Amino acid sequence: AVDFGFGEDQELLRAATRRFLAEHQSLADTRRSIEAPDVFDADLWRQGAALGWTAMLIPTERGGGSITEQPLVDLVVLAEELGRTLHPGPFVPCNVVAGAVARFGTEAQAAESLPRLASGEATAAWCLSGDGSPEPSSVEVRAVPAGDGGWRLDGVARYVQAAENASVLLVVANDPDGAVTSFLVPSPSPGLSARTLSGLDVTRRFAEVRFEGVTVQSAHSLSGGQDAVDYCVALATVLQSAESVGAADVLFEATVDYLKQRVQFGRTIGSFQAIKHRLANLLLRLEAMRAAAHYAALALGDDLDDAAEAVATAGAYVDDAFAFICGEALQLHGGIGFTWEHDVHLFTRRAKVNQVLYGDGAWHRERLVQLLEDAVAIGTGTEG
Amino acid sequence: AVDFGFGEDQELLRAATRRFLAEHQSLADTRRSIEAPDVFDADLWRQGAALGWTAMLIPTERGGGSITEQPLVDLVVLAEELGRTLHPGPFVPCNVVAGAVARFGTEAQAAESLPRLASGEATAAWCLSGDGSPEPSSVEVRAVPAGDGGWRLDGVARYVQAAENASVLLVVANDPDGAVTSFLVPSPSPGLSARTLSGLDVTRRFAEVRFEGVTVQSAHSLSGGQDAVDYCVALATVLQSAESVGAADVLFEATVDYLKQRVQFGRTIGSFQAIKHRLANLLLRLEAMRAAAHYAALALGDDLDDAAEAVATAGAYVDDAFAFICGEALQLHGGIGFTWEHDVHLFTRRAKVNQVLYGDGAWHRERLVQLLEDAVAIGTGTEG
Amino acid sequence: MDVIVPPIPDGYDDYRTTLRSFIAAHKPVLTWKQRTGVRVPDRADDVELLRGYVRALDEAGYRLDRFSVATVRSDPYEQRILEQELGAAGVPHVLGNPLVAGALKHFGTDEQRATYFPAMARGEHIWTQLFSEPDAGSDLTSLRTRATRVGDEYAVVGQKVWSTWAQWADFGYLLARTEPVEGAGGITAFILDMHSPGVDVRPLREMTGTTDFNEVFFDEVRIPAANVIGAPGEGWRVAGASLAEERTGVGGAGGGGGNDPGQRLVRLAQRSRRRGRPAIDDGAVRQQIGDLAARSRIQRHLGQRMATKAVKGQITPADAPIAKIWFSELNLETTEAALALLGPRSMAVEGDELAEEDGRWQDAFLYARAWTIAGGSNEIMRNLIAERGLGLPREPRGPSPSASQPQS
Amino acid sequence: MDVIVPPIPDGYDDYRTTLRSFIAAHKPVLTWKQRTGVRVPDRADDVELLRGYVRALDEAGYRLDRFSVATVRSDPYEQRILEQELGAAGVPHVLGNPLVAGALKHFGTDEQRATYFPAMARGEHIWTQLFSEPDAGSDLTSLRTRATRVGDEYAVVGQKVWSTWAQWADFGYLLARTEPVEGAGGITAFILDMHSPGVDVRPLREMTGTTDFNEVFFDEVRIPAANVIGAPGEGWRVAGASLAEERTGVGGAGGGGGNDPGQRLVRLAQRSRRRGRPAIDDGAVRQQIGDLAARSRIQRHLGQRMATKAVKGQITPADAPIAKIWFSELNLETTEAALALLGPRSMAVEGDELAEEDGRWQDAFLYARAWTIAGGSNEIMRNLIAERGLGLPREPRGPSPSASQPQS
Repeated sequence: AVDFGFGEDQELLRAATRRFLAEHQSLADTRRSIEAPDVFDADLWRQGAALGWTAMLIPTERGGGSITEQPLVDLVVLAEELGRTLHPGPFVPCNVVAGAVARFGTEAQAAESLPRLASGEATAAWCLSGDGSPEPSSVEVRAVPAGDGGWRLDGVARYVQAAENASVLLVVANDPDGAVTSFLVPSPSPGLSARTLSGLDVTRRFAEVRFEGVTVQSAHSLSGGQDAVDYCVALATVLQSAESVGAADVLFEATVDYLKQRVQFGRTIGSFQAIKHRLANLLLRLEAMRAAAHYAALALGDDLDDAAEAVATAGAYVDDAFAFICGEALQLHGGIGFTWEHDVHLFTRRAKVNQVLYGDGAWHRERLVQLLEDAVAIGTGTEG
Repeated sequence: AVDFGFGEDQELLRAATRRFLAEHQSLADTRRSIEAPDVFDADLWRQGAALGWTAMLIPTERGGGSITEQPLVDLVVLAEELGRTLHPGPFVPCNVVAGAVARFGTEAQAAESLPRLASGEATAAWCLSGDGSPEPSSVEVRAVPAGDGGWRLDGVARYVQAAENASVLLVVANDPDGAVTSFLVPSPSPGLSARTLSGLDVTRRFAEVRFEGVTVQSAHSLSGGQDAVDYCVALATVLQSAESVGAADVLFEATVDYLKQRVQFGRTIGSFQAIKHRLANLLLRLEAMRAAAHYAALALGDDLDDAAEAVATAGAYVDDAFAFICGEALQLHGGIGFTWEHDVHLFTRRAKVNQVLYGDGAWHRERLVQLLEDAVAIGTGTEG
Repeated sequence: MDVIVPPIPDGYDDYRTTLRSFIAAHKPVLTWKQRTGVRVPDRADDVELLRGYVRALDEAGYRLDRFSVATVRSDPYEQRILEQELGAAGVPHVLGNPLVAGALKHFGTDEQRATYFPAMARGEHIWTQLFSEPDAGSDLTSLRTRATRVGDEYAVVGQKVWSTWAQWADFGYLLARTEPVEGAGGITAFILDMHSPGVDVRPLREMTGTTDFNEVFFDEVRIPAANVIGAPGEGWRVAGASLAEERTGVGGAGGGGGNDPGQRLVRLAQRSRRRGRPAIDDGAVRQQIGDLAARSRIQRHLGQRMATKAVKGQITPADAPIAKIWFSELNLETTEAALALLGPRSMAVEGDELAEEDGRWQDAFLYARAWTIAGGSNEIMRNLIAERGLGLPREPRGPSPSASQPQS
Repeated sequence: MDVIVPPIPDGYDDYRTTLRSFIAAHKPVLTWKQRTGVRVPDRADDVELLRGYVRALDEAGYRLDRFSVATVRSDPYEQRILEQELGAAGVPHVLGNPLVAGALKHFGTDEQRATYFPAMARGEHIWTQLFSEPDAGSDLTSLRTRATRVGDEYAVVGQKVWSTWAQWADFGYLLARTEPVEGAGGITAFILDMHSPGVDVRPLREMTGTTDFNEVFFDEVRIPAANVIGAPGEGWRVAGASLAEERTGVGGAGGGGGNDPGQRLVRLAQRSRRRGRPAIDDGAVRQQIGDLAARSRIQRHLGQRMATKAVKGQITPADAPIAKIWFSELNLETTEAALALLGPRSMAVEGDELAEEDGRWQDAFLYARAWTIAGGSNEIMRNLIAERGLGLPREPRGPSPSASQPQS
């Protein structure tokens, strides 16, 4: 039976999350936090964790637990809600690292890091590459075997969210044979440093993370090699897509409301047909974003045959559409939308960064074409 | 002094051409001709030639003569007017061949072919390549030296306009050393055959032309090699752009008129703001098409420093915009525009073919980027 | 969430094999060339061959549930195999526009169903839909065709457009105004015998060069009162259900199936060349295919979302228009991309040896505007989304519909 | 046709060399960081330094004709060199919004010109433009700011927005309603002393994070009747000329010059990487740059066309809006393309060592909406094209402007 909606429990989760955020971390709170030295509020993060923000991909015996049999779909509900307030917290990296450890980590690693992530006591950051792209050739951290069976990491990872607060970093590194491995590096560690960037998205902090002879034990490496990295990229793409859906949704609603109120030439702006048609176009994109993000979560979480295509589709479409909606929302707000005090630029900045994080639209479109080429080569239709 | 308009004499030429076409070769006449076995009317073509349709690029002493010192701008006036009636005649190939012979031909060639082209007694066709693209690697006619100092041509040229009526073909061929040469081949010639295609543009005829051991004398080759081909491509791009401007202009006018008349929901459709804004967007593109085409004619004709960029700009923009205007015109006409009896599909078909003839938009955009790369490499700004 | 369609279990191979042989044995060889979209045979002898084929299927018990009067549903796996094999056969197995089936199912009388369903399933009755009018576009509330009650009959005067199959149709599913009031009230749905005196069907040649739509004129055409579907004045509700189905249908067409547009474009780009190299090697081509393929996948997901909302009773007035716009614009862009990939080769069309797939892409490009214009133009769809979906103010109407002149 | 600007003849090298040294010697070192667009210093000391620089230029005889009262035009080649060198200096040489100069030239009195032109040229008077209002957008016919005649003075009440330089301005070029009639009649243009009591300038921080525009409030501000430009009620004509100039100006900005957008993007693509290779090798990148570069060239040609039409008196109401839309949308798309080329690097902005060109592209992207919204939003421009250019029916207004509430 085709059921492309959320279940009752998921709707309860959504309502609870929305209530919590309205009270403790509304969009207005996000705006206030951007002038603070750090956008991260450890207390609030722990409260959020208590509501399950980092628990879904973590097994029950490690302090986690999902709402339904589809933990990734549960997470999509959370991501949408957090997106609505442009939540500044490390939701995506914490879940990516938790998911990676749960799937590719050892028992010891899981025991060490997952309970602390689940409780919100610790947060994680994900050091993907030197230029922020998921392209394997972009990895700029080198792992060289150290004498004691451990590894020595040197190099740099850039555009790493929330690195300064993280207790654990998941670091993608190349070994001398060119093989790629993900390491769990505790922070602080000797030789490890992070510099927070002056960033376009003022609601989040990203860092340049340097590794200068950072030593890690062999026991700190994840299995899976490139597969583990690909899984992380897929997780990040799905979660960020859902976040963008939530953000686009709230901005769209606000724009429609504004245009229903705002009077010009003696009429509400929303009564002008050219404006109405543009709003219709935005709803079209928003619904498409939603359909793409939801299906990607379902397919990745349930390991469907077309999971890779589904993730690439979300990556190819969602964030570009989010940025388009932001541009139109700004234009339709007119002068007021151009001011610093209005929220539309906060959405715009978030969208511009989501567009380029974890593979931009072009990267995912290319990926989708590669998958299509594979299907054509082996003669796989979607018949039957 | 900057003067980007047409002169008085050119406006007189425009008016005279428009009058002639209204009387003898209106859009309605074009429509009638499409059901005929051949769209070409030799009598009318001679009358047009008497009005200068093929004369501008031909020297006075060869029976030609331009209206002003800027023959290519004169030709743009004609091309726009012919475009307005979707004229089925071989205007572009005749002028391309005339221009090429005038510039790269010998005295004997000029004496032989130009007077007949100028008078309209003969028409010409241009055999550019095997796949219709101006890419040098697309040339599929091979020229092999024959014993008598002449050449033997073998191969095929496709998407050749009006080949069946032409008395002379300008054929681009590769010799065994890989050098490219343009040959003037009389038609008929032994070994030469043309097959008329079932074509998307029903107002013109295009052919596949085969060369099977066609012999031409050495005296029939043009100088200039690839430069001559490039010049022909540039000429064709400019003339076709101007034709597209004229066609787009008349279609746009007809669409605006229709929408001012047509009533739906008790209002003229043209009173709906969403429609108004779309028409505004079309005017924007139409004006841009015009500006691009006019400047390209000026720059190519006067050999300005940026002639290549100007032609690439017209090629990159004009025909794609024409096709866009056709699509919108059709949509805005609604059901009536979808019928065979309505003219909008004739414009659509013309536009789709102009988009891909003589280098499509992508080809010209690529060309423009190459020119920009050259400019960057030698540090040429547009300063000063 | 769950979108998994259960795979066909073991034990159905025989059914499929037998069916396949049956189709192979009975499938007619048509003179008519089939093309993409809702296309209609242009020769009477082909229509007769098709009627024979459909009758043979029916007699052999190969019946699709949607044209069945039986309330017992057939084996769903057999139904799925039947849909697959009939679709793969490459000739139509539904003759005419079947939209009326939904109307009769929900609003018809038992007698109507008993009369028309079996004849439809047998290919005996071909139906056409008589909704759109030249001046109303797809604004059904401003229909002008009138049906005036005269004793036990109605007398119909007016004109319809965009009717597929009307030139071969036995019956028409007609909407006409029975009360001279504005708007949705006063519209009634009828079963019209197309052979009635006063019915004048004029096939329209479209820009594709083919004849798939008709204008239909009514000059005092008589319809028995018993041929009303539902109650008089209820036509708006009857049509609403059908139209929603049509929009979903339009939205669903072209996606999925054996002809995934992404794969089609990849294959086309592998066969085409750009600047002397395979077009598939060009980054711009790859990006465009990636974009269209992603949107084609999203079309499927929009359909899954809408189906789910329908089941849960959460359909909004924006849903069907969104699906319709999404499909029709993506379809148009896909054909435009294909023509661009073909380059100058796109100049050679159907019947020419140089034409790719005998000109299917060019025909599909020209036909694409049927989807963006017919069945409610995309401009009307955007109005519906804005006004009924988002609650924005309605466009003011002009003084009154009768003040304007009918035109076509 | 002729678009050739005659090259500067020999014999002007000395002029250029001397000027260049003069500029080098007098050009102030500012704390303020300059950015693309119409940007305004954020520090009073920088403004004073700029006033000194402009005064020094003026005293040395380096004067641009457009701020001159003299009717004799200077040597055109010197003027061109002056424009070039002042432009290349990298600091502003025109302080404030000079739009009023055109108004005074055509509509001002000799006395007004004698008073304001020299002071403007010397950097002594900084001007701001007070046209746009929060509820009127760029629909000047619905201005609400009122100037009521009281003896020899007018008393002004109201509010303006989008005013650049207002926070440093000595004088304002004000449009206000002197007759309480609707529409264009009854609007008057004024010279307003910005230091008058009741003028309240509130700088606005924009989404760029910088402060380039202001709101200006008037609470019973007195203006001498002698400060009317032209005649009372003629403000619409006065402004019309100025605005057409501004739209042309906006349309002209960003094109040509030493910073050809096509070349800029090529250089950026050469420095950026995509999938491990130079981005310039990517076909999709090349196509996008080719498209933007072509449209950037067309922007110049649209300008040439418009200039020619102006000379011939053939300007239509669509021309300036077309130029404005073309420029502002191309500018926005160009910045978006640049951010896409930068990829994740676009996340690092001004002040960060990873930022490309110290974040100029991100700032330009954020600022780009000033061009699509201010000076008549592109939506208003499309209305103008459709209604005044194409003669399509006007949008109906609401009941009356006074029925709606002012809001911002």
